[in-house]
Amino acid sequence: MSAGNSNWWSRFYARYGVSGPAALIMFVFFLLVPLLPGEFWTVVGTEILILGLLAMSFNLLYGYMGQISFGHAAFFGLGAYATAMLFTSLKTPAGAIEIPEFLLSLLVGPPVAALGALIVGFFCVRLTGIYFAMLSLAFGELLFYIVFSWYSFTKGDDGIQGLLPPHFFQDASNYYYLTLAIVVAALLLMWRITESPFGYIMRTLRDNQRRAAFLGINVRLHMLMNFVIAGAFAGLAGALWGPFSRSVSPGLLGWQESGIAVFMTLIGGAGAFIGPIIGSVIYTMLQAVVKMYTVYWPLTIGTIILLIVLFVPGGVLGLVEKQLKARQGRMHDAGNGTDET
Amino acid sequence: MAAILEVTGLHKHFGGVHVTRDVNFSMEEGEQSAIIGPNGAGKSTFMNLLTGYYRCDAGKAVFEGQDITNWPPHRIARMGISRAFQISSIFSKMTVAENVRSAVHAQMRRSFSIFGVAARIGVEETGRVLALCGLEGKRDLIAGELAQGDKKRLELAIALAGRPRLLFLDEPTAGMSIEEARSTMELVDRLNRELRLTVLFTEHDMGIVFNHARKLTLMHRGEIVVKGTPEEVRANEIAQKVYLGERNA
Amino acid sequence: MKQSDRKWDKIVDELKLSRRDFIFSTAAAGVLTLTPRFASAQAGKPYKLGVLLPSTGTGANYMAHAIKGLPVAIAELNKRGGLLGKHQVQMIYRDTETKPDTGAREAKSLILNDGVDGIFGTYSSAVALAIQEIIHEHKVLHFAATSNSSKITQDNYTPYTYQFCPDSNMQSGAVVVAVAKMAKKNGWKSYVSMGQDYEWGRDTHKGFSTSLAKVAPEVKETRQLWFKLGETDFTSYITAIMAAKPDFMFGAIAGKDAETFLQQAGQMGLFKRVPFPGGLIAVNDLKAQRKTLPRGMIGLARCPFFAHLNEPIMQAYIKRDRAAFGPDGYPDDWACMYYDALGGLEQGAKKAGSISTAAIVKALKGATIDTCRGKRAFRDCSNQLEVPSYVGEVWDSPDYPFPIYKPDTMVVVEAKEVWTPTCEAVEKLKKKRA
Amino acid sequence: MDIAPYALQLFSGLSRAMVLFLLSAGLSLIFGVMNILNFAHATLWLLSGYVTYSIFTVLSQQFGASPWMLLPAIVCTVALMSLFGFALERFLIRHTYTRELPEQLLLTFALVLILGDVIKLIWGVENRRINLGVKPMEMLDTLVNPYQFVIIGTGIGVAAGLWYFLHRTRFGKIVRAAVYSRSMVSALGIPIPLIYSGVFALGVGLAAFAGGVFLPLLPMSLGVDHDIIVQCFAVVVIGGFGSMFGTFVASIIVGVVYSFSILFWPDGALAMIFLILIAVLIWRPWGLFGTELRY
Repeated sequence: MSAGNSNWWSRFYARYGVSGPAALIMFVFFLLVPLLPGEFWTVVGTEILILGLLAMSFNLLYGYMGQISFGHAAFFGLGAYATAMLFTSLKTPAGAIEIPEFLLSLLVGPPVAALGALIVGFFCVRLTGIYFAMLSLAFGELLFYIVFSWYSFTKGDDGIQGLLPPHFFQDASNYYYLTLAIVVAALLLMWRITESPFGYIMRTLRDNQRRAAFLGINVRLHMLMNFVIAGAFAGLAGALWGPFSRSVSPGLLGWQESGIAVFMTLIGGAGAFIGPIIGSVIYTMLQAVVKMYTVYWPLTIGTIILLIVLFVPGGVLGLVEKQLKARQGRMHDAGNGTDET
Repeated sequence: MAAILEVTGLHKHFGGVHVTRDVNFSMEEGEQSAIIGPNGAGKSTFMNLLTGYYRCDAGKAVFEGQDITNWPPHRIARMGISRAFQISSIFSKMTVAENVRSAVHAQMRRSFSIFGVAARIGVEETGRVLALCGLEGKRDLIAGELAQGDKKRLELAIALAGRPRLLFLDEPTAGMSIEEARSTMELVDRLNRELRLTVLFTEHDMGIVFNHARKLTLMHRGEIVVKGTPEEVRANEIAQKVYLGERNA
Repeated sequence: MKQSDRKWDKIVDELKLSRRDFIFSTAAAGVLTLTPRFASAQAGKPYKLGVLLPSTGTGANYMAHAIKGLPVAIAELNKRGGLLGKHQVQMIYRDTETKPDTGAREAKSLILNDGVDGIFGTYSSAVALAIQEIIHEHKVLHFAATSNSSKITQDNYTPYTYQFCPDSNMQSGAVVVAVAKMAKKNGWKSYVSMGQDYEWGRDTHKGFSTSLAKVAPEVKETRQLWFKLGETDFTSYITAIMAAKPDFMFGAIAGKDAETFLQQAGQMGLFKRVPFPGGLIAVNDLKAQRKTLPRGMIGLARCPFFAHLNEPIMQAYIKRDRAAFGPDGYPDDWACMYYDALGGLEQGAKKAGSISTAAIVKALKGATIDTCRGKRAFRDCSNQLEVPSYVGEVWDSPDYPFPIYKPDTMVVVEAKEVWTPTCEAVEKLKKKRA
Repeated sequence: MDIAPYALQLFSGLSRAMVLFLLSAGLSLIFGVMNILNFAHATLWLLSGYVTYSIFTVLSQQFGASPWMLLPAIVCTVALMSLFGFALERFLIRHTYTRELPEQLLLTFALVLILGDVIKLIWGVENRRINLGVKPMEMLDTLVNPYQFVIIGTGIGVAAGLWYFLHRTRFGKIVRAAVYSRSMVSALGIPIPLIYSGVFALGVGLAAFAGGVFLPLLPMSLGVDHDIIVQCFAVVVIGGFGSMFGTFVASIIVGVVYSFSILFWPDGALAMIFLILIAVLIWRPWGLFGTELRY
C-alpha cells in the first residue's frame, strides 16, 4: 500500500515537479475560499487570482525566456482599459450591463494587450538583459503617459468608474468563481504552452540565445511570439481587474505595478511553473493583513524581499523543491530521476 | 565532385585589425578536414563568419549553390550547417535529453508549435542522437552539472540533432580525457564515413589533426598560408616556421 | 515642529495609549490606526469610522494635520459619550498612497473586513471617484472633505457621498471674481496658466478660463504650461513664464508641487515680475512657508481658521488643536473640513436618531448643520455643502507666528455665486447608476 | 528676433541638466564599474537631503543661523552617507554579484521601499526645507536665482573632478580599468571587492552631495525619488553605460531638450525624454558614448 502510494507519488512528481502537488493543494484550497466567513477573504482571493495571473504571464518572459520586463504592467493596464471602455459603451441606458455583454467586454482585453505587446515587443526583443529591462520600462512609461494624458479618450488621471458587473456577478463569490474558472483555464493553457516544443525553445533562449540561433531558431521572432503571448495573458488579467475593482486608472500601467508582478514571481519562485501564483498568495495575503495594523507596508514587504533575495534565492517553491529533492535523494539512491523540473 | 562550400575573398576587420584577409576556401561533399594555426590566427573568426555570427566586410560564401553571405545564423543553420563550440555552449539549466530534444524540434521546424507536447515529439530521433553520442545514461541529468567531457559530447549531440550536411567543430576534444577524445573523434569519423557528413574542425592536438583530417588548412594572421593533405602541409616551409616547427620541436 | 511633536507625545500619553502601540501604529508621522479605549457607561454599539487619507504620495503633507487631528477630535467626541451620547466612535485609518487602486482596495477592506459604517476621505479626486463606486455598492456613508473635483458630487453622484469642501468649479469661480476685479483695476490684458497635468489641474484651469472669458473677455490667455505631478525643477517653467511677459499668471498647483514651485519661483523673483493671484495657499502653506511666501501675494483658501474666528465651533477647533499640538498647532483648512465632517456625522446621527447609514443619509438630505464656517446647508441635488471660498492677500499678522490673509481685503465668495447654477444642470450631469 | 527668451531657456535647461548630472553621476559610476543598476540611488539622494537638513538645523541652532552652515552640513552628510554606502555594499549588495540581474534589481528596489519608510519614520510626512535667503538677481532683462549659478558651477566642477579622478589618480585609473576588464584588474593584484566597496561608497557620496546641494532649491518630500529615478535611468542609458562623459552629455541633452519642449510643446516635455531614450536604445543600445563590447 505504502509502496504503491510512493510509486504513484514519485511518478506524479516526476511528471509535474513540485508544481503538480502545489497546484493540486492550491486548487482545492481555492475552491473552498468562499466558504470562509465574511466576504472579505473572497475578495482577497479574487485579487490573488488576478494578480497571480499577471505574475504568471510575467514569468513567461522571466522564468522561461530569461528576460526581465519592467513594463509588463502596461499590457495589464491596456487589457483593463480595453475592457473598461467596451464595458462602458455596452451598458444599457439604465446604467447596468447584461451578462453576455459583460463577458464580451472581458474578451476584448487580451487581443488589445497582445496588439500593444506586438508593437512594444518588436523593439524590445532586439535587446537582452539590462537593455531589455530598460527599453520595456521606457515603453511602459510611455504607454502610461499616453493613457494619463489622452484625456478625451481615456479620461486621463480620473480613470473610468462605474464598472459594476451584472447583478449575478456583483456577488463576491460568483465573481470569484468566474475569476477562478478563467484563471484556471488560462493556467492550463499556459502549462500546455510551456510544455510544448515552443516552451522548451524558450528555455533554450533563456540558457543560451547564441546557441539557439545556431540550431536554426529565429531568436527574435520566437521572443516576439512569447512577448505577445505573455502580453495577452497580462491583458486577460487586466480585463478581470476592472470589473473587480469597479474602476480602472492609469496607475495600472505604471512601473510600480510591474514591480508587483516581479515581487510575486520572486517570492514564489520563478523556477517552478506555479511559483508566481504562490507568490501572489503570499504577497496579497500579507498586504491585506499587514495594512490592517500599520501604514509601514513598504518597509514590511521591502524587508521580506531583501531577505528572500539574500537567503531564499529560488523563492518559496525553490526552497520546497530543494528540500524534497534532498529527501528523495536520501530515499532512493539512483534510478528514476525527474523528467521535468 | 562539386564543392559543397565555396568561399571567396572573405574579409573581416575589427576597428583597424584585420582578422581575416582575403580568404579563399572550398570543401567538397564528404570531406573531413581541419583548420590549424596558432592562437589568434583567425580560425574561430572564420567559423563565426561562415555561420553568420559576424558579418563579413567583403567576400562571398556559397553553400550548396546558395549564396549565404551575411545571412543570419538561424537561416544558415536551416540550410544544414551546424556547429559545435570550443567552450561548450549548451542549455545549462535543461536536462541532457531536453537539450537534444529542442535541437531536434528546431530541425523538425516544430519550434513554433505551442500546443504540441514536447515530450512526445521527436522522441526517437532524440534517443538516436543520445545513443550515438553515448549520453543515454545521462539523459536526465541537468546539462550544466555534467563533467567537462560530457558537456563537449552534448555539444556535439546538439549540433548533430540538426541533421547537418556540413558540420563545424571548434576544438571538439578540448577538455576531454585521452579516452574520451579518441571515442569522440571515432564518432566523427563514423559520421563522415557512413552519413557522408562534411566536417571541418579546428584542433590544437596535432596527433588528432593528422589522424583524422584528410586535408589541412593552415591559417596565420588572418590569411590562409597553406592548403593540402597532411603530408603536403607537413612539408611546407612556411608552415614549419609559423606553427608546426614550434609545436613539434 | 519639534515642540509640537513633544506635545503630541503628551497627548498620546493622556489618551492612555501605551507607547508601544503608538510606535507600532503611528510612529513619528502621527499616522494613526487606533481605537479609543474609553469605556462608556451606557455603551451602545460602537460606530466604526474608516479614514482613508494618504500618508504616501503628493498629498501626504497636506493631510498630515487632519490625520493626527482626527483621533483627538474623536477622543473628545467619545468623552461626551459618542454619537447620540452612547455610540463610541472607533477610527480605523488606512493609507490610500494617493493611488485609486489602493484606495478602492482599502475601502473594500474597511467595509468587508472591519465592517465600517462610514468612510472619510480622501485627498486625490481620482481616488475619491474610485472609492465612490465601492461605497455606493455597499451603501456606506462617505464624507469627502479634500478631493474637490466637481465630478464627485455631480457626474459621479451617489446619495451616500456628502461633500464638505468647495468643489473645483466653486474655487476657480472665486478666483475669477477676484481676478476680474484686479484686472479691471490694473488694466491686465494677458495671462499665462500653469497646472498640474492631471484631472484636478485640468478641471480647475478649465473652470477658471471659461468663466474669466465670460466675465472679462478682454483678458487673453497667451500660454498654457502643464507639468507632471512630482516635478522637482520648475526653473525652465519659470523662465518660460517670464519670457512670455504676461500681466499675471494663473496656477492650478497643489500639494508638495505647490510648495516646490512657490519656493523656486520666489527665489527666482518670478512674483516681482508676474503677479500670481489665486494660487492655492492654505493654512498649512502659510505655516510651512512663513518666511519665504511673498507678502502681498493673492492666495486662495478653502477653510482658513482666521476667517471665522467668531464662530464658536472654530474657536473650539483652535483651542483643541493648540492644546494638542502646541502653540503653533492651528488647524489647517483640511483638518477643519474633516472636523466639520465629524461634526456633520454627529449632527446627522442626532437628527436621524440613529447611527444607521440609511437614516443619516436621509436626515442630512438638504439639512443645515453647524460648522466652523457657520450654519451651512447641503444642496439638495448634489449633497454639496454650501460653503464659501476665500481669496486674500498674504499679510504678516501681529497675532500669529505666520502670515495670514489680510482681513480687510479678504474676499469671501459664497457658494451660490459660483456653483453650477441650477439643480437641473446638475441632474443632467449625473450618470446612471445601476 | 528677441533672443533673450531662448538664452534664458538655455540657461534654465543647463541648470536642469546639471541637476540631472549630479544625480546621475553616481548611478553611472556604480553601473559602469559594478554592473549594478541601483534603483535606490534617488532614495539615497533623498535620504541625504533629509540628513543635510537635520545637520544644518542643528548647526544653525548651535552656532547661529548662516547660509554658510550648509557647507559643513554637506561635508558631514557626504561622509556619513559614503560610510553608509560602504556598509550597504559590504553587507547587502555584495551577495548578489553572482546572482542574476533581476535579483540585483530587486535588492536595490527593496532598498527603495525600506529607506522610503525609514525617512517617514524619522522625519514624518511633512516636507523639509531650508531658506538661505538668496535674493533674485537681474539678468537679460529678467530675474534669475543666483543659486542656479552655484548649481551649474557645481555640476561642471563635479564633472571636472570626476574626470581628474578617473584619469589622473591611481585609484581612478584602476576603477576605469575595472569597467573594461575585471580579470585584468584582479590580475594586477588589486582586490576587486575593495574597489567595489569604494566605488559604491563614492557613488552614494555623490548622491549625498547632490542631496545637500539641492536642499536650498527643493523641499525634501517623500516620493520624489520615485519620480526622479526614471529620469536618471534615462540619462545614464542615453549617455552610455560606463561612460561618465556620456552621462554628462546626456544630462545636457535631456535638460536642454526638456527646457525647450516647455517653450514649444509643454504637454510633451516628458514624453520627449522617453522618445529620446527609446530611440537611443533601439539605435545604439549601449548609449551614445558607451562601449559596444559590453553590450
